Amino acid sequence: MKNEQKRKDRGRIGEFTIETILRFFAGISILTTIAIVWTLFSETIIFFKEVSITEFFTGTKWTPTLEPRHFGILPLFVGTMMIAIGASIIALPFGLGSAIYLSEYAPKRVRKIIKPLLEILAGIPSIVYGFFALTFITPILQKFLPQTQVFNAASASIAVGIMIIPMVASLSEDAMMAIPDSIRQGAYALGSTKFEVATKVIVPAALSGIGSAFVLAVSRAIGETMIVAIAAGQSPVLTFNPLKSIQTMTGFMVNISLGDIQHGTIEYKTVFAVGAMLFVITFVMNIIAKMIVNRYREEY
Amino acid sequence: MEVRTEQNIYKQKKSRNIRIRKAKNIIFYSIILGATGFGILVLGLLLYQILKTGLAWLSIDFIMNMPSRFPQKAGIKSALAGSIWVISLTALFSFPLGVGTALYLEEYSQKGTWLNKLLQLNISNLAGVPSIVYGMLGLAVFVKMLQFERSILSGALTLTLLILPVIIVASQEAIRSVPETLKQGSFALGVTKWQTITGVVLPYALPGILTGSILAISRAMGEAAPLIMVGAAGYVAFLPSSPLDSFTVLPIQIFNWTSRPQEEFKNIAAAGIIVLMALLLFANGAAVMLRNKYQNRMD
Amino acid sequence: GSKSGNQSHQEPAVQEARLSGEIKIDGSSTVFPITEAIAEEFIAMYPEVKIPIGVSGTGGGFKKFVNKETDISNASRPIKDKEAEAAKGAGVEYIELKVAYDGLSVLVNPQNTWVDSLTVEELKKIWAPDSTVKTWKDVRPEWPAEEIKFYAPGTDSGTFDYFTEEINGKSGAIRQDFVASEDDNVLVQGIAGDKNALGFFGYAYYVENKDKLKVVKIDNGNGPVEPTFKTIQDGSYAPLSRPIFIYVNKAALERPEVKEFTIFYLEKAKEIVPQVGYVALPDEEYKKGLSLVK
Amino acid sequence: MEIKIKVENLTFYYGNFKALDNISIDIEDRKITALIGPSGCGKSTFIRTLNRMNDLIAGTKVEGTILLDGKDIMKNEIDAVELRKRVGLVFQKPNPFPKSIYENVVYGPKRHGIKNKAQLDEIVEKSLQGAALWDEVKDKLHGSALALSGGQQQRLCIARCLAMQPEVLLMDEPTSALDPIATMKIEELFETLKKNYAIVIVTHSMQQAGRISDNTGFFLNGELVEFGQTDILFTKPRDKRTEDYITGRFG
Amino acid sequence: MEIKIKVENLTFYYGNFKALDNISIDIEDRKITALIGPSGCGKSTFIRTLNRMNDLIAGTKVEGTILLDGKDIMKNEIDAVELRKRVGLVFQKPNPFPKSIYENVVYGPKRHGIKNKAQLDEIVEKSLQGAALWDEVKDKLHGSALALSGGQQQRLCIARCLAMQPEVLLMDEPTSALDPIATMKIEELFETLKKNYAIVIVTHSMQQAGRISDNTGFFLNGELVEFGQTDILFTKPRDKRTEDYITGRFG
Ligand SMILES: Nc1ncnc2c1ncn2[C@@H]1O[C@H](COP(=O)(O)OP(=O)(O)OP(=O)(O)O)[C@@H](O)[C@H]1O
Ligand SMILES: Nc1ncnc2c1ncn2[C@@H]1O[C@H](COP(=O)(O)OP(=O)(O)OP(=O)(O)O)[C@@H](O)[C@H]1O
Ligand SMILES: [Mg+2]
Ligand SMILES: [Mg+2]
Repeated sequence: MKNEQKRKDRGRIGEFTIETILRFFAGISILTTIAIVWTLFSETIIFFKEVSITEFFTGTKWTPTLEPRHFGILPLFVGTMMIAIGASIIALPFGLGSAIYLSEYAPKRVRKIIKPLLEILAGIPSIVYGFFALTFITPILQKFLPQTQVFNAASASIAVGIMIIPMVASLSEDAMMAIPDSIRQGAYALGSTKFEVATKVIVPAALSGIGSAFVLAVSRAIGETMIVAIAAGQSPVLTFNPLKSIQTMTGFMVNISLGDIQHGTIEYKTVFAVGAMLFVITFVMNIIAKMIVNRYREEY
Repeated sequence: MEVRTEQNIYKQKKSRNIRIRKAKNIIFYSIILGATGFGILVLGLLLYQILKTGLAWLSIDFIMNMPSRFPQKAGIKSALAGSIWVISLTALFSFPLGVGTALYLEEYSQKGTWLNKLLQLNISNLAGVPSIVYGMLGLAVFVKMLQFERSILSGALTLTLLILPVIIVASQEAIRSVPETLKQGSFALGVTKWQTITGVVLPYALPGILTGSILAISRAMGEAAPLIMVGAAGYVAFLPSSPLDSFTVLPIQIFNWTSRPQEEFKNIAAAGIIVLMALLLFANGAAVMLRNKYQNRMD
Repeated sequence: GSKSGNQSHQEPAVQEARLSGEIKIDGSSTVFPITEAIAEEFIAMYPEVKIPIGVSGTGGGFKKFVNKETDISNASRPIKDKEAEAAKGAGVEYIELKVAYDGLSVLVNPQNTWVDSLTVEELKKIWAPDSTVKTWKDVRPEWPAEEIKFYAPGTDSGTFDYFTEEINGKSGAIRQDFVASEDDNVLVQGIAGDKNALGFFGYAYYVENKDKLKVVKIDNGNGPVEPTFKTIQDGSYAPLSRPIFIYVNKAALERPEVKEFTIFYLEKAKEIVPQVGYVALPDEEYKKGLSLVK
Repeated sequence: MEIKIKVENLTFYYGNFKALDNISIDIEDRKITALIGPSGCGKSTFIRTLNRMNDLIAGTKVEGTILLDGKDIMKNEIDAVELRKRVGLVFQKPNPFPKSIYENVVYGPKRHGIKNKAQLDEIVEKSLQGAALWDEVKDKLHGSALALSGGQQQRLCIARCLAMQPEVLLMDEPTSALDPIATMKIEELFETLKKNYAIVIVTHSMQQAGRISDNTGFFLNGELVEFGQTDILFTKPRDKRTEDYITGRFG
Repeated sequence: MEIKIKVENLTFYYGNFKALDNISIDIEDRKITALIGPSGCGKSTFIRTLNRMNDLIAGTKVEGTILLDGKDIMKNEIDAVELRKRVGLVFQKPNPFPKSIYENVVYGPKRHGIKNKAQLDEIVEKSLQGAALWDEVKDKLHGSALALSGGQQQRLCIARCLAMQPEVLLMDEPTSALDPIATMKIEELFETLKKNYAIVIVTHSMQQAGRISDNTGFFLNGELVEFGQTDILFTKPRDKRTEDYITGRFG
C-alpha cells in the first residue's frame, strides 16, 4: 500500500514534469519567432530610416544594387506570388489526387511502394529541380509557347510544384488514412461509388489535415530559392507574365546574403527589409488560410 | 409510411444515375491515377537524368576521397561525413522537440485560448520563413550568442529550427486524428495522461508523425544556404570528430561542383546527388518501414 | 576512378611536415576554386593542417575577416573603404594579395553571324544606364533590327561590380532590362538558347562551353582582341580582365601554418590557377606578393 | 412465396478462419427473416456478404452463390453500387458520418440523384420519423451526429438507410441500444415496411425474433443449424442444438 | 447499507443543453444499481460523470457534488486518474484499442505497475473468463482486437475493465450486443462481483434490471424520476411516468 502511494506520487510528479517539459518545447517556437523578428526587424527599422516606406511598398522598380537605386518591392512580391500560385496549381491537385488514389483506391501493396517513392521527390536537392526546369521544362514550354523566355516563372513554378507534391500527397494521405474504416463502410453500404466515398465523406472528414498539408506546402513554395534562382532568372521586373523572367523575395535574399556585396550597406540591409516583409506576408496568408480552413472544416 | 409510391423517385433516375456515377468514378480514378503517375513519371525522369550522368562516376574512391580540383580524384567523404553528423543531430533534436510541441498543443494546452491560437499561428508562420532567415538566426544565436562557432552543432540546431514547423504540424494533425473513443477508453482505465499518450495516442499517430519527419529530414538534408550562413565550409579535407568541428555537407559540395565551369564537375555533382539520395533513403528507410508497420486503417 | 594528373605529389616535402593547426578561410565563391586547389596541395604536404574554406561571398567573407573569425578572406573585388575602415576599427591589419585574373568574356549565341567584335565604346553604349540600344541595328546600322536580349551575372557579384565599373564608370550603373543569374552555368544555358542574346561572364565558363557560345572580341582602341589565357595575362585583353584577391590577416600571418600557406599559395598559383580555369598573373605580380609576405 | 435473395452454399473466410460454412438460405420478399445465434457465430458476417460489404475487408474469401431476384451478385451481374443501393444495411455498431444529422440522412438520396431541397427535407423528416428519432432531433438537425447518444446514433443509422428506400433491409441488431418503447416503434415500422420489402434482422432477443419475424435462422459456429418458419422453429425445433439455444439450456 | 458513491444535485450541460437536471442518488456498496430510461435521457451522461470522463469533452459544464467514500471527486480530493482506476467504466459502444486482444486486457495492469509476465497472463485469463470470452479467443490472444465480432468486442471491453479490479464498476449497456447465454454469464459474474464491488449498470432490458439489480433508477429527459429498491420500483412505482414506462405504455 505504501509502495502504491509512492508510485502514485512519483506518477504525479512525473506527469507534472512531462507537462513542464512539453510546455518548454512549445515555448521554443515562440523564442524562434522572437529571435527572427528581432533579427529582421531591428535592421529593417534602420533600413526605413534611409528608404521611404512609400517607395518600398508602392515602387515598381527594384534595383538596390544598380544605379540609380530603386527600392520598390512590388516586382519581388509579384514574382513570389507567381511562383507560389503556380506551384500551388501544380501541387495541390496533383498532390491531393495522389493522396486520394493512395488512400482510397490503391491496393495496400501499391500504396506501400508508391508513397515512399513520391516522398523521394521531396528529397531531391533543389538544384536538380532548377536544372530540370531550365533544361527540360522550359524547352517544352518554348515548343508550345515560343515567346517563352529562357528564364521564366512558369517553368520554375512547375518545378517547385513538383517538389512539394509529396508534402501535399503524404500528409493528406495520412489524414485520410486516419478516418476510421467504419465511416467508409457506412458510406459504401449506402450505395456510394468510391469516388463519392472519397470526395463526399473522406475528404471532408480529413479536411483539417489536408488544409495543414496545403499550408505547409505553399509555405515551402514561398520559401524555395534555388529552383527559382536557376530557372526563373534574377530579374526583378514587375510583370504578370509567367513566361518572363522574374525574381522572388527569397531568391533576392539568398543572392545578396551570399553574394559579394559589402555588409552593413543599404543594399545589404534590403535583405532584412525583404525578409521582414515576407514574414508579414506569410503571417497574413496564414491567417487567411486559417479562416478558410475553419470555414470549411467539418469538425464534429 | 407511404413508401412504394416514393420508390418512383429513385426508380426513374436509377439506371441512368448509376451509369453516370460509375462513369464519374472511372473518370476520377483515371485522373488521380494520372496524378500519381505524373509524380512517379517526373521522379523517374529526374532519377534517369541523375543516374545517367552520375552513375559512371560513382565508385568506392568517390566515396572515400576528399574533394579535389581534379574531377577524377574528387571524392565526397568529408561532405558525406558532415551530412551524416548534421542530419543525425538534427533528427535527434527535432523529433522530440517537434512531437513534444505537438503533444503540448493538442493534448495539454487549452484549446481556443488566445495563447494556443497564437502558438498555432506562430508555428504555421514559421513554416513559411525562408531558410536563409534561419541561417541568419543561427548565425546570430548559435554561432555568436551561444558561442558554438561555425560548427556542426550550430548547423544542426539551425536546421532543427528550420524543419521543426513541418514536424509539429504533421504530428499535430496525426494526434488530432486519434479517435476520441480510444483516448477515453484509455483514461477510463485510470491511466495517466502521459500513459495514454504513449499507450494509445502515439502508436495511432505514429504514421503521420513519421511522414512529417520524413518530409522534414528530406528537406534538411538538401539545404545549403542556411548552413553556408552559419559557416559551413565549401571545402573540408578532414573528417569532423566532434559536434564542435568545422564541416561541410553534401548539398554545399554538390552546389560547388555544379557551379564549376568544367563538364566533369557536373557529372560528379550528379554522382554526389546519388550519394545524397542514397543517404536520404537510408535515413528515411527506417521511418518508412515503421510507418508501413503501423499504418493500418482502424475500425 | 583516379587518373592522377598531379605532379606536385612527387615533390619531396616530408621533412618540413610538422605544421599543424587550422587555417580558417572564407569569402568569395569565385576565388574559392583557386584557394581550394592550393589547400589541396598544401594538405598533401602538411596533412596535420586543417583548412576549411567557406563560400559566404566576398562581403560575408570580409565581415568574418573583420570579426577575426577567419585568417584569410577570398575576395573577387578589392576591399571597399567601409570594409577597410571596419577592419581598422577592429584592429585587423591585413595584406592584399592578387592571386589571379578572371577574364570577363562577352558572349553571343553561335547563330549570331554578325557580331564579331565590339569596341569598348559600343559596349558602353549598349550597357549604359540610359542606353537607347534596343536592337542590334542600334549598335551598328548594318546589323539586323532584331531585339537584343541581355544577360548578366548576379548584380551582387564581383564580376558584375567590375564590369559596370569598367564599362560604365560606376559600380552598379547599368541598363535595367537584362536577365541575371548568379550561376554562370545558367547564363551559359540562357545565351546558348537565345539567338539574340548578349551577355558577359567569367572566362572559364566560356572556355568550357566554346561549342555552345560565341565570344566577342573586344576592341580597346588597339584592334579587336579575343580573350585567351595569353591575352588576359599580358594585359592586351582590356579592360575586362579583372584581378581577384586574397586578404591575409597580419596577426594570423605570425602563425607558421598561415605564413607557410600564404607563401605556398603565391608560389604555386602560377601552376595551379590555370588548372581551375582562371588566368595566372605575370610572375612579377606573385613576386611582389611574396615580398609582402616575407 | 417469392424469393428475394437466394443464398446457396455460401462459405466465407477471414484469412484462414472459416466464418461461414456452406450456408444455404432463402430470403423471402415481403417477409421478415430473423437471424439468431450466439455472439461470434457469424451473423454479421453473413448479412454483410449479402450486400458485398465484406469485399472491403482485405484477406477475405467467399464461395457460393447469392442471387438477388435471380441475378448472381457474386458474379457481378449486379454491380456492387447498385446492389448496395437496393440492399440496405444497418451496421451493428452505429457509424454516423462526422457530419450533421441532416447531412447524414440526405447523404444517400443526394448521391442517388435527388437534389431538390424540399424533397430532401421531406425525406429527412420521413426517415427520422420512421426511425423514431424525429422528435428528439428535429431542433438540432444541423448539429453534429456524433453528439447523439448511443441509441440515437443507432436510430440515425436506421434513418439513413431508410432514406434510400432499398428493396431489402439488412439490420444488424437494430434495436440493441434502444429502450423498449423505441424498440416497439422500430418493430412497428418493420411491420409496415415488410409490405413492400424483404427484411432481415439479426437479433439477440428471442422475444423479438418471435414477435416480428416470419422466418428464423439459427446460426452456430458459422453454420446455419436450422432455418424455417419462426413459429415452428420456436415451438418444434428439429435440431437439438436449436432447442437448447432457444430454451437457454445451451453452453 | 454502505454508500459508495453519493451524488447530490448533479446538473450537467453539453454547451447550453442541460443533459442532467439536479440528480441526487446514492450508489450502495456491494449492490447492483440499474439505470433505466428511454434512449437519450441522460443515462450514459450520468455514469460518465461518475468517473469524470465528461471532463474530456470540450464545452461541458457540471454542477453539484459527487462523493466517493465521502471524498468529493469534483473538488479534486481524489484526482481523476486515481478515481478512474477505482471506478471502472465500460462504454456503450465497444472501443477496443487497435492492439491485440492480450494487449487490450493488460493495458491497464501494465500501466499500474504490473510487469510480471506470469501475473499478466493470469490476469488475462481471469478477466477474459470473467467476461465469458476466454473460450472464444484463447487461441487468438495475439490477434487484433478489431477482428472480433460486435459482441466479442463488448465482452473484451468488459474484460479490460475487470483486469483493473476497480472498486466500482460502471457498465453502459454491457450486454446489449450479447446473446442470452453470454448475457446470463455476465449477469452471473455481476452476482459474484457484487460481493466486493459496487456495480452500476445501464440497461434497456426491464427484465435484466429486475433480474439482477438491487436498486433501480428511472431517468427521463435528464431527470431522475424515481429511484429505489428494484422490486418496489417495478411493482409499486410512485411516479406515474415510471409506471407508464415499465409497463410499456409510455410515449
Ligand atoms: N457530446 C455531446 N454533445 C452534445 N449533446 C450530447 C452529447 N452526448 C449526448 N448528448 C445529448 O445528451 C442527451 C443524453 O445523452 P446520453 O448519451 O446520456 O443518453 P442515454 O440515456 O445514454 O441514451 P442511449 O440509451 O441512447 O444511449 C441526448 O439528448 C444526447 O443527444
Ligand atoms: N475482420 C475480421 N477478421 C477476422 N475474423 C473476424 C473478423 N470479423 C469477425 N471475425 C470473426 O468471425 C466470427 C464471426 O463474426 P461475426 O461478426 O459474424 O459474429 P456475430 O455472429 O455477428 O457475433 P456478434 O453477435 O457478437 O456480433 C467471430 O469469431 C469473429 O471473431
Ligand atoms: Mg455481429
Ligand atoms: Mg447511452
